Order: sequence, then structure tokens, then C-alpha cells
Amino acid sequence: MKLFNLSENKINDKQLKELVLDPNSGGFVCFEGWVRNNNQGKDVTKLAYEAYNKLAIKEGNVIISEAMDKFTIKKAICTHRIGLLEIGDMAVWVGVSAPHRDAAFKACRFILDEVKSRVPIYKNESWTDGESGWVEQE
Amino acid sequence: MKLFNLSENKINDKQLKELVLDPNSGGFVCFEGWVRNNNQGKDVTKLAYEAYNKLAIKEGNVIISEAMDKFTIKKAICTHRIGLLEIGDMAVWVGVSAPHRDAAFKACRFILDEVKSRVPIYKNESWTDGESGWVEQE
Amino acid sequence: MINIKILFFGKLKDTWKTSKLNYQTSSKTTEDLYQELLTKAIGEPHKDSIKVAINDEFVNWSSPLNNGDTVAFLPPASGG
Amino acid sequence: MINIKILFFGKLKDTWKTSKLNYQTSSKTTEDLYQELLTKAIGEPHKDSIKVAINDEFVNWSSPLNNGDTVAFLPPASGG
Repeated sequence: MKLFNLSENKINDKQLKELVLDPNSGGFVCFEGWVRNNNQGKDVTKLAYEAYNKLAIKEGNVIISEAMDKFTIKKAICTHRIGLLEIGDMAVWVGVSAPHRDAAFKACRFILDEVKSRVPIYKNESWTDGESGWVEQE
Repeated sequence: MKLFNLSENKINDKQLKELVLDPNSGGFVCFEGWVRNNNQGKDVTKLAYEAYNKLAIKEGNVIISEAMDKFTIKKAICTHRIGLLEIGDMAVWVGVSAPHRDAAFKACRFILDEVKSRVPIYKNESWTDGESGWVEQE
Repeated sequence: MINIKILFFGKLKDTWKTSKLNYQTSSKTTEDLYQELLTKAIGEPHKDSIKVAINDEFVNWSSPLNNGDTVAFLPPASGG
Repeated sequence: MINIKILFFGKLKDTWKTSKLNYQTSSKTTEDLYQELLTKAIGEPHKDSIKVAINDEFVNWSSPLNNGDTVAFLPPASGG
């Protein structure tokens, strides 16, 4: 199984967490990003994530490998949702297990930041004024 | 309900997470600490956490208040297990929701670090050699 | 002349009013191709903010084009 | 002389071979009391690494003692 994946369905975070847990690792850190009802001052009704799937999966897995090299962690997994999302849906899940908390926090943050900046995924928001558009990184 | 609690029973992280989620907050970070089968080079069979309960709950809630003041977060909760724990049990859970990921990560880490250093909770480990003892902070 | 496929993502789909294009070109590199495509763009998206990929691999702006390649133009990611 | 209750936590329970003690003292402050208790300790735990509380509140080493107080001595925390 790949450690970075795209999902067209709701992210099953419980299942992902089971895959990350490790009996030798005392620390687990996870990040969950949800679709908010507002963004950059606009009221959001729904949003779609579109990805360059093949390249996104390739680059996401490179990022996980980098995290495994860079930090003393045991397991790391990230899944990003694509397609049409509703308010309150989970857009991204990152989970890391490690013997010590410092590495777990840093690796989780690293994976999230790198995914946001390097993985070709694009957010298209629909707003209450009926308009929609591509959203730049905050 | 207090935001920092001690629990003599297994930590119900699903329930705690429900309390932290916030529809206006796109980011959620949590930390879970589990009892490992080894610590500082020794094989652990079980461990007990003992607390100065009243002062621990008071100080833990001061830490959550400090985090709310210091970081732009929506909700934060921490529960620490006390009593006898088995390998694989969850010892501590910290969850934070925030509009932006940076505050969520920093606040979660802050709460965990401060709880570990300031809240009067004491770990007593039992090892495979039959011995047991009070364990200093790593 | 070579025949290539071009993919646009995110806001670049608006810039070129398409997401996919079969295209014939005499451009030799990704940069030549980009300059050529700019004449058909709405606006002038600066290539510094854009990444380019050939056949599902990131490449640079001096990478050569071959017949049958799929070239993708990618604006800054906005996942998460 | 005042009557107080003393609580020891963590490894300090080993140091004083007890967790709870009813105690009569003429010590005026937490520091006086600590010095007095050291004569009964196994080892000499340095007070720099110890926190002291009176009636479930952290206090400092010059805090006065009153009859009926509960004084707790707390080694470095090891939760988490």
C-alpha cells in the first residue's frame, strides 16, 4: 500500500490511524484538515479538489520518504481527498508515530507543509454569492 | 466540563475529539502518548501514574488557559490517565482545533510540553526483571 | 513539428480556457512551448510561479520535447 | 508548635519512606520545614528540583506555615 494516497471518497481516518500505530512508538501525532464554512473572508458552500493524480501520488510518496529519512519516526501516512467536498468533510489526514514526541510533531508538520506546497492538488471553492474560483495557497 | 482532566479509566479519545471539533476551524491536531513496551533501555511490563489530583487538575487547566491566550485556537482539551496502565494503553491525549494549522500544531505541542513539565503526575514503571521504580522525565 | 498533449491545471485552465489539448509545435523545450502558448493565454501568468512536467515527472524549463509527450503546466498547489 | 499534614509524591515517597504524614513542627516557612525533614530523609534531594504546595496551591520556599496546613513536596513531574 502506498503511504500517500488520494481518495475520491470520505477519508477513513480510523483505518489510517490503525495503520500508523506502532507498539514500540509511544507518540502519535495527527493533523486533520476540514472544509470550513468560510475562507479568506468568503462564505463557502462547497469545494472541489482536483489533482494531477499520477504526479500527485508520486510526489506525495516522495515527501513521506523524505520525512522517514529526516526524522526518527516509525510510520507516516497521508491521504488527501479529491472531488466534490461538503462543509465539514475531511480534506486531508496526516498521521505519524514515533518513539519520541518531538520527531512525531516535526514530521507531521513537515509532511503537511510539503504536501500543501509541492503536491499538484488544486482547490476550487463555491461561494454563497453563486460564484466559484480557484483558490491560491494562503 | 473542565478542559484538563485526569482519568482512572481508559481514555475515550473519540469522545474527546468530538468536543474539540469546531465547524469554523479547518485544522485539528492531536497528540496521543501510549505505554511502550520499553523505556530508556528497559523492558516495561506495566506502569502506574500517580497524581496530586487536585493540584494536577488545577495546573492542567491553567495550561489550557495559557494556550488559549497564547495561540489563535478555538478549542483545546487534554486528558491524562492515572492508575495502573498496560502496554498499549493511552497515557495522554491532547487535541486542539484552530482556523490555521500553525496555531493548532504549536498549541498542541505547548500543552503537551507544559503538562509533562508542570502537572504533578508521576510515573512508576515495572520492568521484566521484577523491579519497579519512579521514572524521571526523559 | 511534433505532436504533443498539453494539460492545464487549476487556474491555468481558466488562463487557456481548456484543461487538455492536442497540439502540434516546433518548440524544442518546455520554455519555448510556454512562450508560444502565452500568445493564446488570457493574461500573462509568469512562469516563475508555474511548474512543468513531462509524462508525469517534474522537469525544468530547458527540458527537451519529444513527439508523443504529455506536457503539464501546474500553478502553485493549493491542497490541504 | 503547629500541626500540619505532609504529602510526598513520586520518588520523594521513597526518600521519606511515606506518602502522608501528620507532623508537629516549629518551622515557620516551607524552607525551614524542608531542612528539618532532610534529617529524616534517605539521601539529600536538592530543593531546587522540588516544588512545594500548601493546601493544593503551588507556593515558594519562603511561604509561611499555618496550623492545619497540608504541605506537599513534589519532585519533577513525569507525566505524558
